[in-house]
Amino acid sequence: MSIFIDENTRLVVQGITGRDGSFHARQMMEYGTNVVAGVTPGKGGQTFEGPDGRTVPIFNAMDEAVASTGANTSVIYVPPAFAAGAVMEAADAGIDFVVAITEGVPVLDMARAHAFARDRGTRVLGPNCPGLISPGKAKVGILPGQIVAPGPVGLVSRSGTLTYEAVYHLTTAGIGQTTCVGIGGDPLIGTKFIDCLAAFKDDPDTKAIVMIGEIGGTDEQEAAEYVKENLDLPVVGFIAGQTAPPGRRMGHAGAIISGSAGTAAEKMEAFEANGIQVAKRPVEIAELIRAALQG
Amino acid sequence: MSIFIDENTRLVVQGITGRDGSFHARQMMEYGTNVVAGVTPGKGGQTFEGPDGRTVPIFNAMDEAVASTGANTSVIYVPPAFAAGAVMEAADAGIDFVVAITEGVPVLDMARAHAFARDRGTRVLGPNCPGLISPGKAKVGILPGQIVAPGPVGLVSRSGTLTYEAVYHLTTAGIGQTTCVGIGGDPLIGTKFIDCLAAFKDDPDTKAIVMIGEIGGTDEQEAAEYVKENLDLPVVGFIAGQTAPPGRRMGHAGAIISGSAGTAAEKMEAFEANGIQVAKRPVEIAELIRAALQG
Amino acid sequence: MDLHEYQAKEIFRGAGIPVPPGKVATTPEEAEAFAREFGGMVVVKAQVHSGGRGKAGGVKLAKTPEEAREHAARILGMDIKGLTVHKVLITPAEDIDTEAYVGVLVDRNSQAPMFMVSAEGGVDIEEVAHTNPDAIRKLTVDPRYGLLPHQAYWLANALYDDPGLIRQAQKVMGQLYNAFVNAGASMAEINPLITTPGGQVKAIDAKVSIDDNELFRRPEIEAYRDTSGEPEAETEARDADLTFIKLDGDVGCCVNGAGLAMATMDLVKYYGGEPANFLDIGGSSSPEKVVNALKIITADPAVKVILFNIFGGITRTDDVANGIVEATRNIDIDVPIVIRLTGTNEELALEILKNAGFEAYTSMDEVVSKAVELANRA
Amino acid sequence: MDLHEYQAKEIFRGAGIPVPPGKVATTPEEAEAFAREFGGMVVVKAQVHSGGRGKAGGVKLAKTPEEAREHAARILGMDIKGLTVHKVLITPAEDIDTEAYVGVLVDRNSQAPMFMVSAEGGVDIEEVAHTNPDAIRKLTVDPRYGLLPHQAYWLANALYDDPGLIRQAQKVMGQLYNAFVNAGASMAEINPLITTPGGQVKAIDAKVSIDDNELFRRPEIEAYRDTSGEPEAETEARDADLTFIKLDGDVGCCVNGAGLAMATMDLVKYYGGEPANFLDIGGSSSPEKVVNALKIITADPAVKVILFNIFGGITRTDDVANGIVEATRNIDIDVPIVIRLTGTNEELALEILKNAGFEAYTSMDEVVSKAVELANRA
Repeated sequence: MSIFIDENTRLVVQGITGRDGSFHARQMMEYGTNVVAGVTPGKGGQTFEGPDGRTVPIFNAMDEAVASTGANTSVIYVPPAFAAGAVMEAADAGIDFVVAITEGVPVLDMARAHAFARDRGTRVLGPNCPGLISPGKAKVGILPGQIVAPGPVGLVSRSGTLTYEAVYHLTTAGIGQTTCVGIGGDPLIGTKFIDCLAAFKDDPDTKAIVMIGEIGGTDEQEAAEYVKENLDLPVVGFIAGQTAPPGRRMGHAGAIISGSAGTAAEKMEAFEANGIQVAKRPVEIAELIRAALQG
Repeated sequence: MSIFIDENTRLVVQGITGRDGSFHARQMMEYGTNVVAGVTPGKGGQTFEGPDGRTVPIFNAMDEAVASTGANTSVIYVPPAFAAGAVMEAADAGIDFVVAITEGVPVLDMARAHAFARDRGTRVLGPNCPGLISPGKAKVGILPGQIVAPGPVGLVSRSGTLTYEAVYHLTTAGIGQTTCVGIGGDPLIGTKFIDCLAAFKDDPDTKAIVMIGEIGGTDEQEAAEYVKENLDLPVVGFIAGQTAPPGRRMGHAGAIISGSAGTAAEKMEAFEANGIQVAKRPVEIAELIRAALQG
Repeated sequence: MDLHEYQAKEIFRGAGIPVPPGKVATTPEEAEAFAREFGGMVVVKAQVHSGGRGKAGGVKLAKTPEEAREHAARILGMDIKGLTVHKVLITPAEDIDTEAYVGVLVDRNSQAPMFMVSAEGGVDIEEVAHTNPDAIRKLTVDPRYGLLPHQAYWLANALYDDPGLIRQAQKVMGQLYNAFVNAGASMAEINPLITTPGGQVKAIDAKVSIDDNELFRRPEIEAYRDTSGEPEAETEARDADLTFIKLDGDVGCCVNGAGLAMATMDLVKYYGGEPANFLDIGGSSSPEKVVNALKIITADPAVKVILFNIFGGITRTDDVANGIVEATRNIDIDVPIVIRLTGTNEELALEILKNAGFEAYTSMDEVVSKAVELANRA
Repeated sequence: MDLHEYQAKEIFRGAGIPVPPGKVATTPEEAEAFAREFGGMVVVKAQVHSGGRGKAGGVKLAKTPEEAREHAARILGMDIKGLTVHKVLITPAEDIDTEAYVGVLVDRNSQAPMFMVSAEGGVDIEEVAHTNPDAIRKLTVDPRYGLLPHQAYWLANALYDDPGLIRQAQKVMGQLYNAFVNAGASMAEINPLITTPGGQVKAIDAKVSIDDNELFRRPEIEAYRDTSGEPEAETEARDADLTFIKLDGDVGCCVNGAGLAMATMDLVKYYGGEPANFLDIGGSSSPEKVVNALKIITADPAVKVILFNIFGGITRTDDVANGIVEATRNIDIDVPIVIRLTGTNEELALEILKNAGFEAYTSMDEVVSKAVELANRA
């Protein structure tokens, strides 16, 4: 099994005719994701040319796409000014799970969009996230398909390339994954560590969890408490930003140490205090997981 | 029994130190309503002098009033600019039932306030309504207590003085009431005919219903269909405004015939088509009810 | 409060909606000058708070400035449904490809603003609703979020197939919603929203009604009020905080409460009479209000009898009785007055009235039939 | 983007918040002239994007215009936490009765704006949060409704007992929330919000951070950007669409992805080195970006080695390798470059690099320990 996406995922690509949208739509199709529709206003009725001669119908709006194709998931590649609106459009069309890849979405736009999605019971991943992949089943977003493999580890991370690093070590060590989720580095994200942990908990195939955090906020601390209270699985954690200076935004909008809050040290302590093994270097993640799975 | 208010009502008067609020607070206390608190920002800690030497504590805000007194109902006498805010404050403080007497509340203010109250599961009566009375138990609002009497008739009306007229005839004919509800004459009201009909349906003591409508909108038509489909009780209806010219607002903001919609004739037809007896004159209301109760 | 077309267009322009230019003329000479200024063909449009201007001859196309003057001369002073035209709007004539309808109003059922749009514009939307309801697309706007972009798109998509036109109309939807909210409107309408042969979307007529309850915080919109076309009595009544509507009959009605006032009018009709007015003196019936009400009713020469119908609930009827007595002392009234007072302190009130020589009743049916009898006899 | 106090105050004034007047001086003479204009005592305040101005001597009270000039002369050019002061704000000194704290920021947990207020103002709110958390009242604002009047009252009520002061502060809460939303802020703070002996509530300091993602639609706020105090390299990096932060070490880092960039810095430290910077070249590593990144890193004389760490996911690592080769041809670099490339097309990439004479690795630990070794040896 896996979480959030699998072989039953029927995906709409919002912004399928854009530079990023078209590139990644093809990548996702090549990986085997069931891409059933694309949406670009004004291009309804046209056809998107996928790999291997496969095609995807394009619609003007999400309601049309959902009505025509029975889509249940969407991924958003539209520009920042329109991304929050795209989330709301997807939620309004009855989409269960929206993955917002777009970076640079105004935070107050997302405050409204998250409220809207909550009102309609739609799960949002992101924005400003790399998406997720359930190896061998489906990938939604921009995570590279070639570095993952099916197996027993659930991975959740705030980062993109750092996730690749960790997954790469797992896969080359022969340890596959149920699902790898990049939750994104923005201050207001729709799906947090705890949501992923809860989903992994309900997934019988997930036997161990990797949690990759970074400076800023208290999500890792809360996730650590959740782990202690709710999970019987081994969890390995890593925190990026031990050398980050306070008050400076480290690339991700959410990766900022405010005063004394949100430091890597604080988060690593919280991990250890709640029974999460802490990797000091990325390469140790795979080592600790291997030991945990064997133990 | 009765609907919405009874001997368990614990009432806060919002705007208790104003001209209308203080007058009606005393009237309600004299009738026997359990007025447990008043609210006027900046006058917290003072005491309201009720009739017969009784006093009511005044609070600065609804949350304090509810926390201190266990109030479950509020009535609003604040000026129009603040009335929608007062509804939201009451809903936020956990009040179950808010009666908004204030006339002249901006309609778009109320659109937001109604949404807010719905979000919190708070019932709103009004705004711009005379309130309600459960004879012998409690009155909330401005309906005169001396013209009602306990008995088997539930009455719901969009009007104020026209309600007095109808109740007066009932009472002088020896027919008492379970509850008389004035739902108000605004376009956006929190409690409609159907809500009252559903409540009367669940009240075993209500044996017949009087429904007094007026021109404008389609609430009476929908209520008529509800009666046919859901009620076994006899219902007598009256519609004011048979001679009203189209396109002119007849006092109440909601009492306006738009084009061909919302006329008295249309509503009277809907009543008759759904088994509601139509009184041609106010005095006939009591006559028809008497016959219905005897039949 | 209804706005004039030119006022509604000012609001729409402020919100960014593409509205052709226009100037308001109060004389034929001004109309000619503005037409010359615009050049080309212009439309001369009566500015009056009434529908059906076109059918009444209040909207005319002028090929030349001279023709604009002639049309203006005919339209200014014209009576449209009882209202006198004092202003005309001069606006360049547009080439029209298609006409659509776009409106937003407060919807009772959903307790929220609701859009109605139709590709069948330029005609009465009620007519369309009646004959071809499927031609109308409706959308409720959640007031917690406002009009969302995909909703605006969905509305625009009901009007046009061309992506360029849809994009323009989508923008207009958002602008119209903002105008609606910011003006405190209860209704805002573009009919028609046209497309030009050049592919432009434009609003060439505009209708806005403001929620009266919003005016206290919008003095700039209150300033739009134009009472020049309406009966003087209604202006006076509004100034005196009374709700008054002039009707065609001869029984002058003075009632407390809107519902009871309507029911009283209906009962007048039931007994074979015709009400001269709707008049609600409201909850607190101070002597001053009674004086003002009597002044307004008696100013109508058609009134043959004055009918008071007062149900005292919280209001003490003896207060009202005193008000009536005091009021009639100061106004010279040559028609009979019949009064029904009931409710709180009615014995006292009836005593006061009888002592002052009035016919006083406690039954609504009695007093109304008496009033009708007096009116028909006069 | 952080705003200067005087800019934040302009925004607050625009929202109606009572803010005392102020003028910005760039020379001691100007400072003197403004002090004379205001009359009485003034405060001379360093305008710099850094906390702790007061402790650093950047805020001074002046009894006379001459004293204002002397203070300005000392403060202008001053270095506060690595930033140079180029402007001072001259503002009349206020009589202070009480000092409160009022702030609103975007809260991650509730996914909504959150107010924090405290009667203990004028000090670092983090300090208060630490020593006396009960002294802070917090309120989450539902973005669907905005700050409601009773919520503003509740916040104001945490600051004052006097109804008049509460009413003023309640108004300030609403104004601050509007300023926050309209500016696209991520944080807006009044510290302190004072009361005067005359019973007036006033904002005498102001701090606003704008969400960078909002700037594209707010050119008037983007125009507030003042890079004069920040390291030149950071300005250049922003113009080149790179995320760069200057640090104190000697290992220049160039990484794709923020998380990996942080992890790389951490690993430098782990192996006994010190990173010279944080630099994320982002997802699409065009040759131009690599050129700009190298220019910025090499401009720092402290850098003794340059470390590339690239994980090609969607990005093809051969593209990046070609970029590095091309870039180094055009820039004169006299420190060693070590490169780790892995992921998509890594064999090809390593081939390209080796042919161009670079030391290339596939393991992150290897490349970082090598870089540290080179830096420590240099």
